[in-house]
Amino acid sequence: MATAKDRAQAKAGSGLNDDIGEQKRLELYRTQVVLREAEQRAYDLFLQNLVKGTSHLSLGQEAVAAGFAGAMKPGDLSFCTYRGHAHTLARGVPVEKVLGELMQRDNGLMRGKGGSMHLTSVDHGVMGSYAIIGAHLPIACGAAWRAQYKGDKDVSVCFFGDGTTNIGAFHEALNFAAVWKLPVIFVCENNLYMEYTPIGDVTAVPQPAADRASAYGLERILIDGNDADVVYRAAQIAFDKARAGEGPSLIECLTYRQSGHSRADPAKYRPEGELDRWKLRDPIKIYRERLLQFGVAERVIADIDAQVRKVVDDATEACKAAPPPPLDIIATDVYADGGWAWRN
Amino acid sequence: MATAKDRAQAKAGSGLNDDIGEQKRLELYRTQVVLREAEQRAYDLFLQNLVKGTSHLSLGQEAVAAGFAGAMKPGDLSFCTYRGHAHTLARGVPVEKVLGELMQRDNGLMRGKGGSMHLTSVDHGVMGSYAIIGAHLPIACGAAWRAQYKGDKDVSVCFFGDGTTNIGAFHEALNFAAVWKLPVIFVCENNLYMEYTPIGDVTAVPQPAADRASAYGLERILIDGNDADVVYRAAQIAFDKARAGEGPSLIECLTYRQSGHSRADPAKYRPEGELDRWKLRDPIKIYRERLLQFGVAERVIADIDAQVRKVVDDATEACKAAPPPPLDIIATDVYADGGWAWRN
Amino acid sequence: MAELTYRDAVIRGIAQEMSRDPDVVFLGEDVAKAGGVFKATVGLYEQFGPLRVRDTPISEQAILGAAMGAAMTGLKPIAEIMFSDFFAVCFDYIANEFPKSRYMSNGQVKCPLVVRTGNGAGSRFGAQHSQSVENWCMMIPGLKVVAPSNPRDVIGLLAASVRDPDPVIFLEHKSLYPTKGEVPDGEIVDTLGTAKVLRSGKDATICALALMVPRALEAAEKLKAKHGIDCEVVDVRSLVPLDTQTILGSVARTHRLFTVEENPRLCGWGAEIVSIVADEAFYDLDGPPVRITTPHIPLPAADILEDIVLPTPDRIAETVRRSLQS
Amino acid sequence: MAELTYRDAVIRGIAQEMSRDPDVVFLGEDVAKAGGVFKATVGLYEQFGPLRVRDTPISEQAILGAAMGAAMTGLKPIAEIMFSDFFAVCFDYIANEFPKSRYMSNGQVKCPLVVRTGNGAGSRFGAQHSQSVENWCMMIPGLKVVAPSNPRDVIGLLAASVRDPDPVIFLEHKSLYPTKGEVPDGEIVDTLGTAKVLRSGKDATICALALMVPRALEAAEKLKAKHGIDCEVVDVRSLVPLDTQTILGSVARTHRLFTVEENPRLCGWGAEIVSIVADEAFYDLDGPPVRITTPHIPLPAADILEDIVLPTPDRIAETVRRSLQS
Ligand SMILES: Cc1ncc(C[n+]2csc(CCOP(=O)(O)OP(=O)(O)O)c2C)c(N)n1
Ligand SMILES: Cc1ncc(C[n+]2csc(CCOP(=O)(O)OP(=O)(O)O)c2C)c(N)n1
Ligand SMILES: [Mg+2]
Ligand SMILES: [Mg+2]
Repeated sequence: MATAKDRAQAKAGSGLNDDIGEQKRLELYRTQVVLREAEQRAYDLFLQNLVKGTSHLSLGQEAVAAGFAGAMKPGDLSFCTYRGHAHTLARGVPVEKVLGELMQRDNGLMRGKGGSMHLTSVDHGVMGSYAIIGAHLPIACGAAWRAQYKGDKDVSVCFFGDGTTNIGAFHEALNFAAVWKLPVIFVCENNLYMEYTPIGDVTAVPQPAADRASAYGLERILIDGNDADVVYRAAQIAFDKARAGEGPSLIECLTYRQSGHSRADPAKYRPEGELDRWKLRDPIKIYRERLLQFGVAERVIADIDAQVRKVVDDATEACKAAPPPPLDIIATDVYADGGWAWRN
Repeated sequence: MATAKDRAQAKAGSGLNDDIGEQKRLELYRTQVVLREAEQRAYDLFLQNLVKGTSHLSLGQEAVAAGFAGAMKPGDLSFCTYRGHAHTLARGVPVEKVLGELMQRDNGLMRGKGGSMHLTSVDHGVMGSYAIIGAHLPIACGAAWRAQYKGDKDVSVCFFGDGTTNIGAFHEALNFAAVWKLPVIFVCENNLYMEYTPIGDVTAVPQPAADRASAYGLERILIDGNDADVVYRAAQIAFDKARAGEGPSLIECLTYRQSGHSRADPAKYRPEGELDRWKLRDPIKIYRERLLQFGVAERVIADIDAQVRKVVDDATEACKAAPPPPLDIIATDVYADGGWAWRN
Repeated sequence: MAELTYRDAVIRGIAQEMSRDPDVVFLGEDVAKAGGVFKATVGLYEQFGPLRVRDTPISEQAILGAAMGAAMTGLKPIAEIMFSDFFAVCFDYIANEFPKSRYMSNGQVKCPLVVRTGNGAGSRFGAQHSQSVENWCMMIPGLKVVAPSNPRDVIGLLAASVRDPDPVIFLEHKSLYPTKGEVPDGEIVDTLGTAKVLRSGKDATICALALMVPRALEAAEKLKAKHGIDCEVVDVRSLVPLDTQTILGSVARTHRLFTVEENPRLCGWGAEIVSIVADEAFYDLDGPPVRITTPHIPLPAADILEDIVLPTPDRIAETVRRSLQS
Repeated sequence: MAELTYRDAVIRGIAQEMSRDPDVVFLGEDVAKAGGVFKATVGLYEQFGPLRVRDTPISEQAILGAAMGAAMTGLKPIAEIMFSDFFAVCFDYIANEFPKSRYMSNGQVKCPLVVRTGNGAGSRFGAQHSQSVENWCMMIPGLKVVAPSNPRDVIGLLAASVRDPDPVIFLEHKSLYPTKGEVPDGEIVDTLGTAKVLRSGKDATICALALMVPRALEAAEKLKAKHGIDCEVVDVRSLVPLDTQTILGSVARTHRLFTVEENPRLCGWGAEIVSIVADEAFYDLDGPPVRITTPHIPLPAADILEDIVLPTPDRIAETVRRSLQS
């Protein structure tokens, strides 16, 4: 568990501080609502048997995606996991494209070739969603290396879970990034669980990412991942550091996934009451209160909610109407020649 | 570089402390001389073109091998790297068997099938030498798991270099051992270099192992690896901890390889004077002085030196006289049936 | 005799061996308290307790490394790698450590362990969770490789694998987990390296593995019904050791060879069997040996796309017919 | 025209491409200041500086992952993995990431990079530093795989690999590093997917790769001199893309096929070529296609043992003779 000092650090930066400004706050709110509505819709569509394959929702973790995306500039790059809907949407990828991919339609982001676990939208800086634990941490280093080499100010951001901190690639990437002083930000979303196993059962330190920062000469950063303002501020500091050429950051965000690990998981392994306690700290609930505290009118909030709902409804209809992908695309994009030309 | 505190810690336990006793001290000395003489002989034989393939000497690092082997009990297990001659010999494997393997003779430890990088003597508790960086750390965990499961008091000891701390398997093994509280000791021999690259150029922290202990909830242990007494004492503490069921230790030993990385390496990448400075701290020189301080007669020391030289001379002759392995062994021990029965 | 799912057969197979031998231990991610992500290990934790059924961190190298260290010192570990695609993150153990330790040590080190894994396509999981990796393993000298196609074989071959003195890769097909089959009561122990002729025929031999076995059988029925072509279907079951005698014997009777693989096209086990037959039984063959495989592509996620890339009964039947009638 | 070693050809090939394109960058263990453990990158650090030639920690996953991230965002990285055996510790990038990113993203992500590595036996390094791993790569859809047999091809194929839009595995044979060959002056760029007929002959086709090419040529000379058997020798050069036309064309002329591989026996590229020929040119074949391989064993360290397990000119010649004369 987090120490008292951790809790103090995690809280710091929350509360009534108007450094963020109304426009950004409304954006952070809107993003979170988009993620929530789109993913809840994905779940409904799954129940209707319209989402095939697997899918991994981030319900309850929206503040992390919104806070980081809110701090990103256009050239910045996101590297996500199979639990990547939220991060993909947060960069502005249309809901229709994401739901289309989950529904395996021709209007999907990758026309059904990738599926829910591999959402990619290079145009939006979403450089892929990776389904092998840890794989994308070194890859994000490489993208950061390009920026460093070219003298660009682009930053690569790599999102992953608590469980990912125990795999070899995590270690190699963190050391590598620190030694090369790469402009990359490693964001650990500690949602307390791997698939079904509590992270504490299999990790030698209480905070799987933060307690390891020192092993890479990095500062220990542990924040409240359910408060988009806190996330946004922490992100800004890390982006500034990266753009100033001062190297990587490792940020552990304390959060909770309110859904099961994947679509099929009823999450029975949770202790009684845990989910309810975390729902009291639901990021959207927190943020709605925050807006009200800052004097945003209820009506403005309701308008955003309604707009978002309409976007998601329209996307749903578009996807339902979309055809499945044509069969001839199975042969394209294996190699750059467009086909699968492994022989003459 | 080591901090002042590190240096103090590293020194602690050295000096005139008679906790070790003359018999053990003579054993520690003798072991170091065996390693030194055998490896110097290996180098001479290489110059005579009698050692084929590659070989990696530990000249200058003898105190680590001697100190740990001195603290081991018969059931304890050693897991070594390609730089494994010293650790193999230190467990009592005959010099002839090791030189025979280097010379690819039928009297070699594995009859030429493994070679210098894979010395293995299960009868002596040497459970193999592994040539893929990091591979044996998880394997040592597994052997420790067996002991834990069986309620034995055997401890697994895994030796590796500074460069090995940056590979994924290091991280996975350390966390795993800590979480399962396994009776395993991880011994990092920091000899300042990977093959030719200084470890400091590619590592995010000054002490590649010690500065990472906290990432696995372990104590930071950094010792003088050139003083066999210091090593022996640190080893004893770690063995006691392991046998008491209190889990793994990670010990970083500061040392220096006086030879090149492998037989072909002239080690030109060393800064001027570095080797000379370390030779002043040569482990055998240190230990000879230590014996004298404790009142051991020069003649006793000279006798040991002479006995060891004779053992190595005899082994050399035996190896030179030994035939190469018979060709029919290529087919055995691929599978347990004795042959390579992958088909009927 | 009882009807059992392939999934439950895995549970029964592991339980049979753990009950028999206290040195059999089991480790993997989410395998203990949660019963495995495919529910193929439910109840083992409750039955055998936390010392023998252990949850691990997400550390595939540590899982396989620990299994090896335990095996070489006397335990008989079963390690689960959740999806066979993840072999790539622990491939050093599979390719360089397990299979070489006995040889390099001149027989001193033994590595009797089993790696169980969920293999194969059909779940719309996309390119990184759907692969058939049997050739990743078959190509490595020193490994044994097994892939059962039905519940009875799951138990029998798993028992044989656990009792085998060498490292065995045990490939469970994810799409077969819900399928059912008759399983006799009592202990079941099979023999590695034995293929099974599941259907006799005189016109052609079809070799298949795992999920492709029921498809090959279905294709054979279609060929018989529609075209009067009579195929012999061989369930290869064990890639290493490979029962070449059964395969060569069948080809000697039918004079034609087809292999049906879920592997991508290049360097699969089909190529190995074709090469053995073409070399050793060249004059038995009346026509070209033909491999039916997944095309040489990463697997697509969408159902409609995944369905057309895996060999289907229709594609198998059509390929055989065209080849025999040309 | 100059005589160059294979080792120096690697240096020249990398330098040629780095001089041409500032986006070509190079990383690996001990490659920069030390010039590489095989001395195959000496001088590059001095010529191109520390921003383009970079030493890494011992972190093969980070090396390949970083190469991929750089490639997908616009650089053209060359990554060195010191020994090809170490592919096993970074196999996820080779098997699951590089080759699938383009497909899974429906063409959005590109991964133009080269992994160079020291492959093959002959140095008495034992089972974990001597493997031929071309089939580890060939079996993965989405990769290209190249293995030059001489200095000129090293430069030409390396240039083609660096300029290729797909991930290319470039296998340098360790035992060829000291060998010499004539190399033209000026820029050299070859074409991937092209095999070369190095010797014409009418009696049999011998396909070989890398170190096996000079051995196959030597065997062909012996067969001619001693037995009047006239072999065509094909240097396969590129396993993916595979120049099946050249191979099928040769077999159409000679009617017999032999493959000479350093791979262990099962599922090698020889099996792939045999299977393609047996399927597509069955009626061209006058006798069984035969694979000559390393036996299916881990490699032994001792010189005398290593020497008898790799295919030698004598073993190749004897196998061909026996097969043709039986
Ligand atoms: C190498 C590898 N091992 C195991 C898995 C299976 N797996 C998928 S998600 C997951 C849990 C990941 O936990 P965490 O990193 O905390 O992320 P979260 O799912 O909680 O977002 C596991 C074990 C995988 N995809 N890749
Ligand atoms: C996975 C892997 N990568 C690279 C190598 C090549 N290699 C052999 S020894 C070595 C340096 C190891 O340095 P360190 O761990 O400090 O051990 P030392 O040699 O100094 O004892 C390297 C890079 C290897 N054997 N395995
Ligand atoms: Mg988690
Ligand atoms: Mg070192």
